[in-house]
Amino acid sequence: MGEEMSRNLGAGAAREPQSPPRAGRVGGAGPLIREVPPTTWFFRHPRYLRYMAREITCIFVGAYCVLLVLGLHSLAAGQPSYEAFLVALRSPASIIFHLLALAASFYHAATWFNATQKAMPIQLGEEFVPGNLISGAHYVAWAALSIVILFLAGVF
Amino acid sequence: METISTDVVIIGAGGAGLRTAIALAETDPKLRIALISKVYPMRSHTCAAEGGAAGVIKPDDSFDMHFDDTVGGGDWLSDQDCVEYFIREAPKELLQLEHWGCPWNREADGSVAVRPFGGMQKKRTWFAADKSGFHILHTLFQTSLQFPSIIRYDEYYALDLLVDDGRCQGVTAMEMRSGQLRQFHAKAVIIAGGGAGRMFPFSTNGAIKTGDGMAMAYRAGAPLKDMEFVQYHPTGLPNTGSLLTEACRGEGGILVNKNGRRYLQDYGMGPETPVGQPQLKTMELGPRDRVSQAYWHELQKGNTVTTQWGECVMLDMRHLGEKKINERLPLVRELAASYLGVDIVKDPVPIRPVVHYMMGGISTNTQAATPLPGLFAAGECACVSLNGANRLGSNSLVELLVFGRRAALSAIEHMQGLPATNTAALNARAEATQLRIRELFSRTDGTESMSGLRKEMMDTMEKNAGIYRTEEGLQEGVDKIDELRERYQRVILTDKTNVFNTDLFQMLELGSMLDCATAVTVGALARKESRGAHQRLDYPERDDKNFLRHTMVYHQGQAAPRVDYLDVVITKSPPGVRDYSGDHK
Amino acid sequence: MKERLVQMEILRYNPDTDTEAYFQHYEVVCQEEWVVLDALNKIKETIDPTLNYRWSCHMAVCGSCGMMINGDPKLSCHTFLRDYAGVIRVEPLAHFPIERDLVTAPDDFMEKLKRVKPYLIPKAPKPISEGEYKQTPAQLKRYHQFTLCINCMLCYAACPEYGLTPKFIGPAALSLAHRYNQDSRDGGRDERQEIIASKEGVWECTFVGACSEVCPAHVDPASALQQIKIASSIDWFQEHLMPWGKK
Amino acid sequence: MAKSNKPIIWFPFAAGGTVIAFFIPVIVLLTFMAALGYVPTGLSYDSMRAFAGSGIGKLVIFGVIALSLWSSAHRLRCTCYDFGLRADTLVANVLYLAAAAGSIATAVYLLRI
Ligand SMILES: Cc1cc2nc3c(=O)[nH]c(=O)nc-3n(C[C@H](O)[C@H](O)[C@H](O)COP(=O)(O)OP(=O)(O)OC[C@H]3O[C@@H](n4cnc5c(N)ncnc54)[C@H](O)[C@@H]3O)c2cc1C
Ligand code: SF4
Ligand code: F3S
Ligand code: FES
Repeated sequence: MGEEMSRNLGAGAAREPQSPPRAGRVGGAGPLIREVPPTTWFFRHPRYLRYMAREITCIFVGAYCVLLVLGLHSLAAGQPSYEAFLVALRSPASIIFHLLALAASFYHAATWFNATQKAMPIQLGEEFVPGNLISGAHYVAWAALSIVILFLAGVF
Repeated sequence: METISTDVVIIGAGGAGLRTAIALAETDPKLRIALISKVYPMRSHTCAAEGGAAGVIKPDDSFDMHFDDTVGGGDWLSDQDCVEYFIREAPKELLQLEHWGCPWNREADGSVAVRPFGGMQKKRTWFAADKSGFHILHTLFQTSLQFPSIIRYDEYYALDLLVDDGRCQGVTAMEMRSGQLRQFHAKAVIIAGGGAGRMFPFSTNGAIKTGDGMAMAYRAGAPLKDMEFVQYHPTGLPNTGSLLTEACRGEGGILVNKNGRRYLQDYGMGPETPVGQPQLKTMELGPRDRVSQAYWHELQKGNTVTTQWGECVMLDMRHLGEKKINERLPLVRELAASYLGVDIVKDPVPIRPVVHYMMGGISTNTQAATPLPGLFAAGECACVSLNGANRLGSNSLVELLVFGRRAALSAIEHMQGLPATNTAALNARAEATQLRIRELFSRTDGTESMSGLRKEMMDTMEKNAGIYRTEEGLQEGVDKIDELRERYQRVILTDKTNVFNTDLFQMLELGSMLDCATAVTVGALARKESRGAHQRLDYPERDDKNFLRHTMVYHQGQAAPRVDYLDVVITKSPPGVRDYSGDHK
Repeated sequence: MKERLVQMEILRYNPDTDTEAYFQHYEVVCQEEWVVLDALNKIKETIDPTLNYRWSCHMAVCGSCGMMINGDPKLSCHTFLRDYAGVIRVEPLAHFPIERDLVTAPDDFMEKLKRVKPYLIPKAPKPISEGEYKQTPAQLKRYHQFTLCINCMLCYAACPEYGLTPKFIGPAALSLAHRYNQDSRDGGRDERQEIIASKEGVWECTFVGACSEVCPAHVDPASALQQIKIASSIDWFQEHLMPWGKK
Repeated sequence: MAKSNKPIIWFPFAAGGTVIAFFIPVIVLLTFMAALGYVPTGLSYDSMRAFAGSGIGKLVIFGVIALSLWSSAHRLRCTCYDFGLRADTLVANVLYLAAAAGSIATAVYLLRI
């Protein structure tokens, strides 16, 4: 079976039978609780892997924020230190980290925008605005904002 | 055996049982109410009802019209005092549901919307898309959760009524998860066990509709009334029997044969109405018995379409358009698509008549009381004589509510000043049940297979007690069911363990169905006329002189049942002609 | 009609006789258009009467026949054999105690359902004689989706957070609370918030979204739960930071 | 059962999630360009200094970093639980403190500019 199983001999407060009160059983061992394997459950179905992938983006985003704080520290310390920071960015490790952070942040953005239609449905008159329109609007705003920032940063 | 003492026991937690429980709890909060059901309440088959529930609410409608439709639709076999009470209570009950949160469809101004239904001359069917029964059941169930005095015994299988001193005082039931027997002692018992359509092979009924409640009352001495009236619904899926609601036709769907002809006009329901403009009480909006019978004639004429699922006619809804279909008939679209692979927006869907509803049941009066003191019944298992020989679509869901509540009030009245219970006598009765079950477990000479027996019963019912019936066929049916009942004593129970033993429950259900099947065939054989859903090829006319009466079948132990009759109550509408020709005003 | 030999592997457990659950292998001839439930019925009728499972309506509306089919929570009456090849593995719904074979004990769900007060608590009670509460089609539509729950518990079997933290009230019960909160006739939101905005309520949800993926009735519990979180957050800030805003 | 105070944590988490979605990808893109050797003019010492020196710049930088840190910390906390780490209170304390420390550092550096 490969899966942990344990018997429930009247334990498990949250799953105690409720009303009506039940008398003892006629022998036998009672219901079987198949425990969820706490560390490997997400291998059970691809949808859980997708979920875990989404959650794990936070590690890279978090780490990237730390990098930003470090950058800010160097900026506050004056030009030489800031220049050194920029140079340090060029290390291979940094490049690889950037690639991962880029992927993670895009994945996060996509899942986040897709979720907006669930979290904030909009009803106009009788009908609900189609969910894809809500998410789509977010994507458009995102693209516009990104272009503006790139422009302000002098990329174009 | 553990004894649970309570004030009222309700057997069945479908629409009828839940309505009863709420009425009891509301009327007298101090009552202890035991609600027993062999399935969790929301699994009860009321959830499958699609079309809606009839009640006069719109200004162009009137109680008199609802009365006339019901009495005429029932081919004058309805008790008119009962109909009178029913039509007046109906709108109140539906409004009550609205106040409890039922999501009825609405008009633009926020008032409740109504739709047309077969056999009704006005639009008066309240609906919640095509999941009306589902919403009614869940609204009732959820509402019932706020009453602490309703103690539910979910997944308890009720077995036998406890009768002592000429009164019903309780019931035995088995807790399905432990296999333990319990006895419930109460001052009043209300049966709301639902229908028995599973006697037949093609049925819109769920697996749980095995007539347990009817059989239980019957065995305890209460008569079953008008059991020969079995409603076929004209539009079921040919493979699973799943229902495509009458609202398909109410919204404008049409029925055509293999030549593309709208054949209903050939059977007194014409003249043909324009496609997409359904006209009340005409053509596709004729009553169910007539529409189902027309199928049978088409079948005889060779006008049906041969499909991989057998002979069918076609239900065409394409002209309704995708928007209307999605809004009003989403479930129908889903059912046809998944079980038949037909998209009703693009193609007509093959259908055939399937057994749908039992007009008959435990005999009750307008107070929902059976002739056995202390025993009340409501819902499909009861025959209060509202539906007569043919139920009009959308009257049944309201019947659950009106007579569910009525049963509660009657039970409370009955409980006043009762003599004390003779516990020892009840215990002795309960022992008998225990012995019966023990015998099943210890039986060693079993030779009959349960599924084999069940299949024979279904085939017999279909063949000998179907849409059209004859003397020889029915006699054969009566004999065959007799034989099956005898062989039932030798069925083998394969599974002899305690926990959730569905082998055992199916066996008990088969016993109930055989009891009901006896009443159906015996009643049908004795009724030498054609009326509503009971059509005899050898007696094609209605015979008001001899049969304007209810059939009452009494259990006689192992002997053949006794058939008796009870006069129909006529208050203001003498028997007339059922006219669905579109000529009426 | 095309027939096909279907192989099934079904988890068996009988507390009266077994100490462990085990898989039993069955081979049964089925029609191509059948659903998994039809195959189970045929097994019970012709091969093994001791196999146990729940079902009733065979039309995906009663909610009794939920089980894990190849690891996915499904209604067996609405899972088509044509969509499966090879051995079909059938197990009882995950995260619920197994009573026997494919029958699980739903007590926990039933208790939670009751706890969230899933009934109308009228904003302005009025007698029946005054007629219906007015509700426009738009107001109906606002909550209608969340009325469609058939209580099949597939979402509980799919939600890993429920599996890991059994105290979690869970997707269906919370969605039903939301259904009443969104109903224009209802005034019970404050009462329900005490339960659903609690720690065991909506806050255990990490928006896995599996509930909505498996829901056969298209209730979209994930959506309901995220809406509840936003509304509950707004409540909290109104109560704590803007005491003049609320109460 | 009482209402939970979770909104204090969850609301900034949700706000942070939105901020991350809208801002972080493009910011990563910018520093990635720098990492590849092409430093956009906006990332030069002078422009950055000017930007971080302005009131609005300080606010934007602080907002983005603090909210993103918070959001990531909270998500990581849940992820740890999902991975089977059951010492939730400890994990939460460590992560939220780390996020808070990062935010304070950000504020301090910004004030120094
Ligand atoms: C597919 C379909 C569509 C329909 N559509 C409509 C419609 O549109 N309009 C309309 O008016 N009517 C309709 N009907 C008819 C109507 O739905 C039923 O007549 C009605 O729901 C029956 O309700 P009930 O409460 O009597 O029984 P059910 O809802 O069937 O409930 C029976 C209850 O009894 C319990 N029970 C049975 N036996 C036992 C036992 N031995 N021990 C313990 N408990 C037991 C069951 O557990 C269950 O809780 C439809 C019926 C079907 C099948
Ligand atoms: S929300 Fe969906 S999956 Fe969950 S119980 Fe309700 S119908 Fe089933
Ligand atoms: S799967 Fe579970 S975590 Fe939330 S979104 Fe659904 S309840
Ligand atoms: S049998 Fe009713 S949902 Fe499957």
